Formats: sequence, C-alpha cells, structure tokens
Amino acid sequence: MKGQPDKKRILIRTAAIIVVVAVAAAMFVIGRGHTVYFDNKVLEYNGKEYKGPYSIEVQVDGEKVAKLKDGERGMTPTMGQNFSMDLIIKEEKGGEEKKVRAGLPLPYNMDGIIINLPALLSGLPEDAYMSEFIPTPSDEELEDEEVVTDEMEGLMNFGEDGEQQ
Amino acid sequence: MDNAPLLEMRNIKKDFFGNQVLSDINLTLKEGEVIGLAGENGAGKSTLMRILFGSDVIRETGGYGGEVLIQGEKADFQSPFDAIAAGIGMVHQEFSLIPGFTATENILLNRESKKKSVLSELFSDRMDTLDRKDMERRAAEAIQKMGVNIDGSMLINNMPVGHKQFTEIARELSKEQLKILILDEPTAVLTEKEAEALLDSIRGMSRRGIAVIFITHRLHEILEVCDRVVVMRDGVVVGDDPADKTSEANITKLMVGREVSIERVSAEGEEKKPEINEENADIILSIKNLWVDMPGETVRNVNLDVIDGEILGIGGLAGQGKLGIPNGIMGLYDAGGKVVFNGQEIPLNSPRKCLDASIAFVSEDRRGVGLLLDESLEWNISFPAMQVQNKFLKKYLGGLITWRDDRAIHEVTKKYIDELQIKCTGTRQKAKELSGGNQQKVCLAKAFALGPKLLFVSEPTRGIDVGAKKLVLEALKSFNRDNGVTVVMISSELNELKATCDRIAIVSGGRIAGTLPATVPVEALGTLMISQVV
Amino acid sequence: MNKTNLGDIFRRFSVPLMFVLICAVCAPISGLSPSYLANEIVTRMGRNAFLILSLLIPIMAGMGLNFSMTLGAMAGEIGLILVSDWQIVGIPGMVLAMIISVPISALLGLFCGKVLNMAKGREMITSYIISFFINGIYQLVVLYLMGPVIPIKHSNIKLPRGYGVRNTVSLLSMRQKLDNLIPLTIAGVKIPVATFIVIFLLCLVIIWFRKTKLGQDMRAVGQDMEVSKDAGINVEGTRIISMVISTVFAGVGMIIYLQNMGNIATYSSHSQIGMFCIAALLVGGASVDKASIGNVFLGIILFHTMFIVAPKAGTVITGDSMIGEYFRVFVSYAVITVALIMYETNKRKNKSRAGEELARAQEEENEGAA
Amino acid sequence: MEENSINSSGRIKGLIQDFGLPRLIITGFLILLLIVAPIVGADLPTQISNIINRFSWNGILVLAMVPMVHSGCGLNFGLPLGIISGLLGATISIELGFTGPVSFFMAVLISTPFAIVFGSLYGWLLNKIKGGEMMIATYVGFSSVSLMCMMWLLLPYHSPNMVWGMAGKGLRTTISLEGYYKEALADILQINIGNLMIPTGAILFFALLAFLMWAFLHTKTGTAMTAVGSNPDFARSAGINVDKIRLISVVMSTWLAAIGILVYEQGFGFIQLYMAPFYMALPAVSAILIGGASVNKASIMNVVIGTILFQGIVTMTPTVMNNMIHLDMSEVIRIIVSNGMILYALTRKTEGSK
Repeated sequence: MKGQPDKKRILIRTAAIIVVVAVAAAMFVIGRGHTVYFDNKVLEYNGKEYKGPYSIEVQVDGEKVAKLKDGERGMTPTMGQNFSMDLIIKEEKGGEEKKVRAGLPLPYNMDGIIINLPALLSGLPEDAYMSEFIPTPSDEELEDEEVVTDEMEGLMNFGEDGEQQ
Repeated sequence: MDNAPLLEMRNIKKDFFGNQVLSDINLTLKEGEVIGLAGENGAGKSTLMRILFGSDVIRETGGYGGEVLIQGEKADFQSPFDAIAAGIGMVHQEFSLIPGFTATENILLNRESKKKSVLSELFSDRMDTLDRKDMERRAAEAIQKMGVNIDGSMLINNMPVGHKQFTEIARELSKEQLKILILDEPTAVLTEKEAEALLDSIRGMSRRGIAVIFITHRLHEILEVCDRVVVMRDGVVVGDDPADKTSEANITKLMVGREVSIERVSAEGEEKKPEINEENADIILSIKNLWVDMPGETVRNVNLDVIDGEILGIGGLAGQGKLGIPNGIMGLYDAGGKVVFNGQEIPLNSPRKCLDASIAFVSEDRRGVGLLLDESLEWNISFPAMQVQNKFLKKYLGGLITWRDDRAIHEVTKKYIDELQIKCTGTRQKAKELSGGNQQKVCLAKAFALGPKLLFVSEPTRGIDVGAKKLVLEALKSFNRDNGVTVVMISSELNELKATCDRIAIVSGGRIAGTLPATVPVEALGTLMISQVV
Repeated sequence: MNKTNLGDIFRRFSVPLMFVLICAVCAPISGLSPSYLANEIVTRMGRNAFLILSLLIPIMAGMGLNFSMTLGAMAGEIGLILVSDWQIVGIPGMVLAMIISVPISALLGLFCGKVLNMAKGREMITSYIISFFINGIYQLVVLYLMGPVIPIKHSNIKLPRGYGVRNTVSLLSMRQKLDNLIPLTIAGVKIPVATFIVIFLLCLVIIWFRKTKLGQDMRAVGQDMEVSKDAGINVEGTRIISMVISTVFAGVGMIIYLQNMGNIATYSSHSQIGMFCIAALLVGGASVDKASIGNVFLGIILFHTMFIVAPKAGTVITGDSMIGEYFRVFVSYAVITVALIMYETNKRKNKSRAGEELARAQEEENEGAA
Repeated sequence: MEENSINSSGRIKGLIQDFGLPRLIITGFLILLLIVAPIVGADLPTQISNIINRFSWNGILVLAMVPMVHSGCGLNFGLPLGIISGLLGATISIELGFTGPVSFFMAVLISTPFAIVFGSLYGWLLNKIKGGEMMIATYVGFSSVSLMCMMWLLLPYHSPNMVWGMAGKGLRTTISLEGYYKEALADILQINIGNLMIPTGAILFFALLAFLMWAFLHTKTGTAMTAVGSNPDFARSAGINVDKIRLISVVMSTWLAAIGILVYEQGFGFIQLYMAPFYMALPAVSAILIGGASVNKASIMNVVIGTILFQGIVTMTPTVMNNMIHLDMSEVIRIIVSNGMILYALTRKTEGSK
C-alpha cells in the first residue's frame, strides 16, 4: 500500500531535482558573460601583415557599441556562448560603407576576449584573431581595503547607501 | 465473535507510584448502550477514561494492569490517536478548539477534505488544497447527526459556550469510525435548554448504534438518559445497576460510601474540644455576598461565618467554587462582596491587607503560588513573615537600612523543620528538590511563621502520600488547638474533613449549599455536594 | 459594543493613519515633485515587496515577526557573490543565484526553526539574536573561507590579501536586468513590469498556500499549539517548515532587491534588511499576529514615502539634512516598538476583559439574588 | 553570592554543573589564549593589564543587568536608555563648564535624575507588557537612541569642545575627554609594575557599586526583588506589590547603566554619541550570561566572572591570533561567541518560575 505512491513520489522528486540542476547548468551556459574587445589594428600572422580598414563600426543587436578608427580598440559585455555582430566597414575616409555580419563562438573559460577585426575579416583561423585579455589590476584594486564588518554599518541608511540611482 | 460486547474492560488496575487508584475494574459496553459514570472527584473516573483513551499520562506512569477489549479483540493503544482509530471519541472538559477557526474547520481539524494539487507529489500531501465544499458537507452531516443545530461557518470566538461544546461533540461524530463516545461532564457549561438538547442527541446517537459513556455530577441527567449507571469510589466499581432500578439517593449513597476510611484523628488523651455552639459563638470572620472570578472555580454569592477557634471545613466537588473562596478573600483573584474579620472590614483584591490583618493562606497551587521553587527553604518559610511583619530583619542607621537577618531565618527554619518533620538535607536546600508532602509542610511552616489569627488551608493533602497526609492534618489540628488559631480547611475529601474539622460547609454551584457539624453522616454531606451542581 | 468596535478599528489602523499624516505634512514641504515620488515608490515597491512578503508565513504560523529573515538575505548574497565570480550575468545569473541560495536558505531556516522551537514564547527576541549569530557565521564564510576554501577568482571580488570578499561587489552585469526585462513607462513613471509579475506570482502562491492543508495547519498551530497537537498536527515540524519557507523566500527576495540596487554591500546589505521590512509591514497595518498582502503594499507605499520625504522635509525645516535622516530612523524603530507594545497589551487586555465580563455577570446575578 | 561559605565541597560540584558546557569551553579558550600568548610573543603583562582595564570600563554596565534579571524582567536589552541618561549627564556637565575629576562627579549627579525619570517610564511600560519584556526593551532602546540622535543636534549645546566647529551647534560624534574626566577614576591609586597597569580607582568604584548591589539584595526590598523574579505569584500572595518592585529594579538598572557608561568613558577617554549606544546592550548581556547567569538568575559573581571572560576573549584573541597566524578573526569569534551565548540562554527552559 505504501510502496507504490512512494515510488512515484521519489520519481517525481528526482525529476524535479534533475530539472533544477538542468536549469542551473543551462544558466551556466547561456548566462556566461564575457567582455569582448575589438581591435582595429595591424596584425602579423605567419609573416604576413593584415592591415585594418579606415574605420569599423561595431553593432550588436542593432545597437552601435563602438566605432573604431585604425589602431583603436572598443569593447562590449556579452552574454552567452555565441557572439554575433554587424560590422560596418569603411575602407577609406568618405568611402563606401560595407556591412558584414560576423558570428563566432566564444571560449567558455576566457573572461575577456580580444578579437582582431582585420584578421577576422581576412578569414584567418581562430588562434590568429582571438586572444585572451588579461587585465592588469589597477593600483586602486591592489590597495588593501579595510573590511568594515561593524554591526552599526547600515543602521542609518538601512543598507540603501549602495544605491546607484 | 459477533456476540462480543463492543467494549470490555477486564480487571483494570492502575497505580501512580505505588498509590493504587484503580483496582479490578470491570466494565462492559454494548453497541448503542448509554452508561452513566458517577463518582466523587478522585474516585478514578478520569483515570479509567484515560486508560481507555490511550492517554500519554498512563504510559508515562508505568502503564496499567488488566486488558481492554474492543469487539472481543485486545486493544493496546500507544496514543490517543490509536484509540481514535479504533473508534473511541472523547469530549474533554476543557475545550480543545481553535478560537479563530469556524465550527466547520474545528470539526474537521486535521481531518480536512483535500484535493490533490500540483505540488502534492513533489513535497508531501500537506500541499493538497482544502476542499471547502466537501468540508462543509461533512460538518453539516456531523451536526445533523448530533441533532443540535449550530452554524458551521461561525467562528468559535463568537460562539456561546454551549455551542463550543456542541462543536466538540460534532467533531467526534464526524469521525466515521466512531463507536464509543466518552463525554466528560459535557453539561457543566450548558444552559438548561442546551443540556436538554444534548440529552436528546445522546439518545439519537444511541439509536445509531454509538455507545456513550456519560460522566456527570448531575445525577438526574444520568437517570434520564442512561441505560445503566456505574458508580465508582476510591478506584473500585461500587455499583452497576440499570438506570430504572436505582435513584439519585441511591447513587449518592454509593458515591460517598458508608465507611469512613480515615479514623477521626483524635489521639488518646486528647481533650475533646467542646462542641461549637453556633448561636452564641464569637464570629471571627464573616463573609457576605462574596463573588470570586477564579477560572474554573467561580464563587457566587457566598455567605459564611467562621467561628473563633474552630476548624471549619469547606468541601465540595471540583469546579464548584470551594477553592475560589480563600483565593478570592486573599486577593489572588478578582472578587467582590464584604468580608469582616475581627469586626473590621477587609478590603478585597489586596493580599497585603489580608496578611496585615493576620489572615494567612496556604494555597492549593503549591508549585505555582505556594513556593519559591528555586530558592532555599529558609527563604520560603521566612519570606512572607519578613515582608509583611518585618520579622527576621535587622535595622541599621536608625531604620534606614533593613538587613535580612540570615541567622534568625536559619533558626526559625530549623525550628519548623524539626516541628513538622520536614525531610531535607538542610535549611538551604532548594524547595523544588523536596517531595510533595515535604513541600506542603514548608507551605504550612510559611503560614505558621506569620503567626496568623486565621489560617486558610486549601487542599492540604492533595498529591501527597498517606504518612505525610496524617502529619499535615495533625499539624493543623495542633496549631489550632495550641495557638487558638482558627483554621478554614478546604478539601475535596469529605472523610478527611470529617476527621479534622468541627463544622463543614459544602459548596455546590459556587454557593454554600449548607453548613453541618462534622458529626453528621457522610451521606448528608454528599447530598449537599451535588444539590446545586452547575 | 459598536463603540468599542469603532475604537478597535481606530486602534488597528492608527499606525497607517499616523503615517498618512506624516507623509501628508512632509511631502509638500520636501518640495519633491510628484512624478519623482511616484517613480521612487514604484521602484521601491519592486525592490522590497518580495522581501516583505516573505514575512507573512511565519506570522501565519504564530511565530511573530521573523527577524531572522536576514538569514535568507545572507544566503541570497552568497549566491550572488558566487555567480558574480563565475561571471554568469543577467537574468540567468539571477536564476542561478536563486538556485544556489535555496538550499542554503533552507538549511538556515531549518536551524532557525529548530532553535525557535526550543524558545517557544520568546520567538521574536530569539530570532533577532539568531540573525546576529548567523551574521557571525556569514562573516566567517565570506571573510575567511571565500578564497582558500570556496574558490574566488576575480580580483574585483576577492580582497588583495588573498582571502575574503571586498566591501562591495558590483552587480553591474545584472543590475535592473529583471526590472527592465519588459520596459514600460507610464506618464514618466518607469514600471518594472517583470519584477511586478514575479511579485504577483508570489502573492498568488501565498493566497493559494493559505488554502492548502499545510497552510491550514499553520493557522491552527499559530492560534493554539496545544489543540493542534491534540488533533495530531505535527506542531514543531509545521513551525520549522514555516521558517524554511520564509527564509527561502527572503533569499530570493534579497536577490531581486540587490539586482535593483546594482551592488552588494557585502557586510551590511543584509544587516538591517529585516528591520526595515518589518517596519514597512507594520506601517501597513499589520500586527505581530495578523498580516495580509494588502498590509505589505500599503506599508511599502507609506513607509517609503516617509523615507523619501522625511530627510528633505527635515532639511527644509531645520536646515540640517541629518535631522530628517535621524527622524526616519527614529520613526522606523518607533513603529516597531509601538506595534510590539500594542500586541502585548492587547494580549493582556483580552485576558482581563474576560474576567471583567464574568464579574459583571455575577454582580448582576447577585443583585437579582439579593 | 548570598549562599557563600557553607558546605563548600558540595557547592563546587554544583558550581561545575551549573557552569554548563558553553561556559566551560569559553573559560578553556581564554586559559588557552593566556598560555599561548607568551609563546607566540605577546607580552603577557600588557595583555593582563588590558583585560583588567577593559574589566574596569565595562564591569558596571554588566552589573546593570543584575536588578532586572533578579526581578524577572529578563535581560535588559534596553540598556541604551540608561546609557543615554549617562550621556546627558556627561554632556551637560561639560556644557556647564566643569573640568577635571569634578566633571565626572557632576556627570554622575546630573545623569541621576534623568536615569530615574527614564527608568520610571521604562519600568511603567515594562509592567504593562509582562512576558514580552526583552523584545520591547530592545526596541525601546533603539527608539530612544534614534530619538536622541535628533536631540544631540537640536539641543542648545554651545561648549566649543563638544559642538561641530563649522556650524557652531550640534554635538560631535565623539568628544574627547582630555581635560575633563579622562581616567578620573583610573588614576586614583594607579599601580604600575613594568608593563602591568592596574586602574585601582576604577576597580574600587566597581567594587563599591557591586558591594552596594550585594548589600541591597540582602535588604528587605532586595529579598522581595529576588522573590518576584523567582515566582511573581508567590510574591503577590505574600503581599508584595510586584509592579512596584519591578519598577524599582528597572530604575536601578537604568541608573547603573548611566553610571556604567560614564565609567566606560573615563577609561576610554571619549564620549561617543549618536548611534554608539545602539549595540551596547549585547556585549553586556552576553558577558553576564557567559558569567553563568540565566534569564532569571544572576549574581555579582556572574558579573565579575562574565566580564573578565568576555573582555579577556575580546582583547586577547586579536593579538594572539595576529601573532600566531597573521589572521585576525577576533571580530568574527566575538560575534559568534557572544550571540551564541545569548541564544543558548534564551533556548534554555527557565526553571521554577512560570
């Protein structure tokens, strides 16, 4: 009398836990954030030099995130494992605009990713146009900060002082 | 097997720590039978019912002897829930209702109709939703079964007391498996009309095949509704007669018994006190129109005179108000009326004024009111005398500082420990470490230390062993005799009152039903006791 | 009878009425524009409602104001800190943080429920002290174990000394992501539609919960533990469950709260959260033993209006900005104090009233008898 | 305390039993710290003087718990109310221009009427809400502190040593007592042996108040107070005016808190205003509990032992841990230990009294 419903319940509970774990796993994948840096810089690869165009405008989801002249770098935060952007390229000043759509997978374990646009546009392999951005900690970050664990903290503002309005 | 009675209790025995409270009880109950269970307080009725209901108290105190058979099968209830599952229902004296719930919700408390919900399988069936419609139907059914109309959607808070009682009964009736219903003084809180309705509904239940055990002090109700009357006294069944073959007088006689179990404690050589002559005696305390609001012991319109130098007993059934009298006079519960002591009116609701007038009180609630459990015997015995009469104090700086005189306290404590034979390791033992009897002696010592002119003693022998009982009563008598202190002793045990007191007043229904000399036969007192029971 | 009822009603709503008065006086003086006020209140509604709703269930179970809802807040913070370090951003980050916070909250709630079962009759002071005690444990975890034991990679979260978390952790990557998921602006007031939907769902869950067997048991336990026990309800278990549910909701609520704020004050965000959630609930007309969803929303509107206008009004009146700040703090505490006092005196009054009635009945009877 | 000197061997056994496991652990921990301290290179005499010093600062605040525990009002979480009386006394004394040790005496004198008035109101309130004292006490403390936050700004103080320099009004958050009563007590008969410093005066002052407390508990009223705490129904049936006794205990507690904060300030050297009194109650509460008191029983011995243990741990852990593993976990340990102790006391059933 007891066994049957119990079995069913265990099954349902296991299923629920699996669903939750699956959702968590999915969040790891689709929620992974990266910062993508775009370089419009000359790149040497296999002894060959790839020169960038006069300017590239980078659009993500139809919104302009950066307009890069030759030798400049731009950035945007992204979410998920695939990154797609529209590049509006002007080969020379006042020249014709050319729209290129570029999509690429981002490596999971890199927080900051530099994409060399000229290399990408020239169709070079991934290790050529992609490199990891390793931030150099600012002095401010290196400075040891005093941790305030005082119980009185927040008594006055009820924890709302961090508000960024 | 089919012919086996619904319930059979065989040779039921029960003792509480060597104190035999039930011996060889036999009781049978047939389907649809209504039996009345009568007996004084402490006769063992409730203990018997607790055994039947699988109460925790019984198991915690070592179980019981004999066996309980339900429809011929031996039953061994581990908890009230087992008893309920076996079809036994009990309506207690105290309401067991949730005040903010409706009658319906209370009737089906923890047995609600449920519908599966999405989360039921995931968590537990406690996530089922309630099926209100079905609940209303079931509650209405139970109410209809009872035959008394109450509003299922009314909150318990807003109900008159009688309806609360009916809600409880309906709850038992809503249990499908119900075969035996125990009603413990159900009519105590009902108006006459409601009581009438209840009796009707008992008849109805009986017709449906439900057996009812009906406990009450209202003997006429028993006679009216029951098939059989079982009378208990001192843990024994002393009468088991068909209702139409007995009478109120008969039952009363059986209840209070003929023989006196405690001999009148009059040691050899003790000079007999002269009989109290009520006409020309000095009245030391005169109580006029006293009412006391003590929960469960309400006192209504009591007039009572206490004669100087006597021991007056106040007896009566539990819940009839005898305890309310001293508690009200001493200001521990709200009271009104007029109390004159020694020619002076004592203001009510002020313990201090009573104590100042040299009235002392030994409370029935030893652990709650009577003692400082966490403190030493010295403190317990000396405290009221110190606070009220400035005894055991030393004064310094011209009375500016009143210092506790620990030596004097020690002396007086030692004196009383010797006098009352209090068994303890020393004067500084904590009160909570003593046995009940010794604690009672400490309470007496506390009152004696006040050197009162009048002493109220409430239930002095409740919950203490026989030896201590004798000592306590002896101490009271000698205190009365040697110091000329008037004693008013309140007790539920008539025989004890008879053995100790000069006169006995019986309280019934919150009123004084009569005052008789202690020499009258116990039946006379018994008749008074149930004369005005509410 | 009618008269006393009116008085009772007045007493019950005295706190909200007082706040309406304070707000009505201070709002014009503060000189804040109605649209600014409306914006602020809508924002705060989205920010706080979930947290305050988490208080309702323990009240239902008779355990009073759950001062230890901070436990859930801490669990939520731990979830967010980890998620930030793993660089999971946006809504997925929030969802993941919630999933992480739930088991932590549940464990803390279990602990809290067990302790409160040992301290029946003084649940509130005990839950208040529990919040301090667990704060110590939280600090132990966040300040010493995060780094060496629980890996923390990023230097903008970890302290440079190699262990412990910084005073503030930025949540820029998920700041107001939920609020702005469905953008809507009505008459210049930005409405965090998605947050409101979540809050609305919680309200539905609470309403539905009241209709479940468990909810019914909680109400029963809340009113009379003895009777419930006699009826076979597992009293202690039910009380523990109510604490667990409250703590879990508080954890989720804290994540919603912090996504709106945009950063975590690691060591102080949670410390007062219980206090002002309780104050807001009480301002909405709730009492220690009775609270409804309506109280929550009314409370947020009144309490936060006061919170916004008081400092400004104070500055205008006294010329000192601090006066108003102190005033609103004072009012928050005073509200809780008054609510607690009213609760305790009511308890006593109910007792004595029963006595009075009995006495009066007897007196009448006495007169009749005399 | 009132049971000293008799059958001592039986008492020692009882003492260990009464002591309880948490206390034993805390004592063991402190002893361990004292042993480890010299090994890891901390100067033991300095450490001990630190503990003695902190004891002299805090002892009276802990002592302030005793009367209310005795009368059954529970732990005085409303200590900030008394502290505010003390702060009023201190600031008014300075405002009136008193300096040096006289300012201490005047502060005591001025804070007394405040303590009596506040204490009476507070006691009256607590009598209305018997059974819910502790939670309400906490919030009465909080409300009064936040109310006083406004008052410190609004009250017409002018002494340039106390008000904000720029505005010329409104008290500063911390006020230096240099030139006023800094170490007014500690300097009396101070003993200096090497690194060991004993603030004899402050300790004597604590001893005096502790003795008065002890003596009070031996008077008729004091006895009544203990009885009220032990069993209010018993006391009432013995003719005691329970409410009055409770009121007296609350006033005493409030007054002791006022004196306690003044003594604390003379040791610390600063007056801390505004939010500072907020959490003053918790250390005092946990100190007396660590000393062996329960929610309704406390003695002078509990105060002394508790203050030493609590302050010992608070002062020793940072230095020892820093010297040992360069990891200062003292704050966290303090929070866990002190609140854990309060929790432990709250979850124990109070025996005897109903």
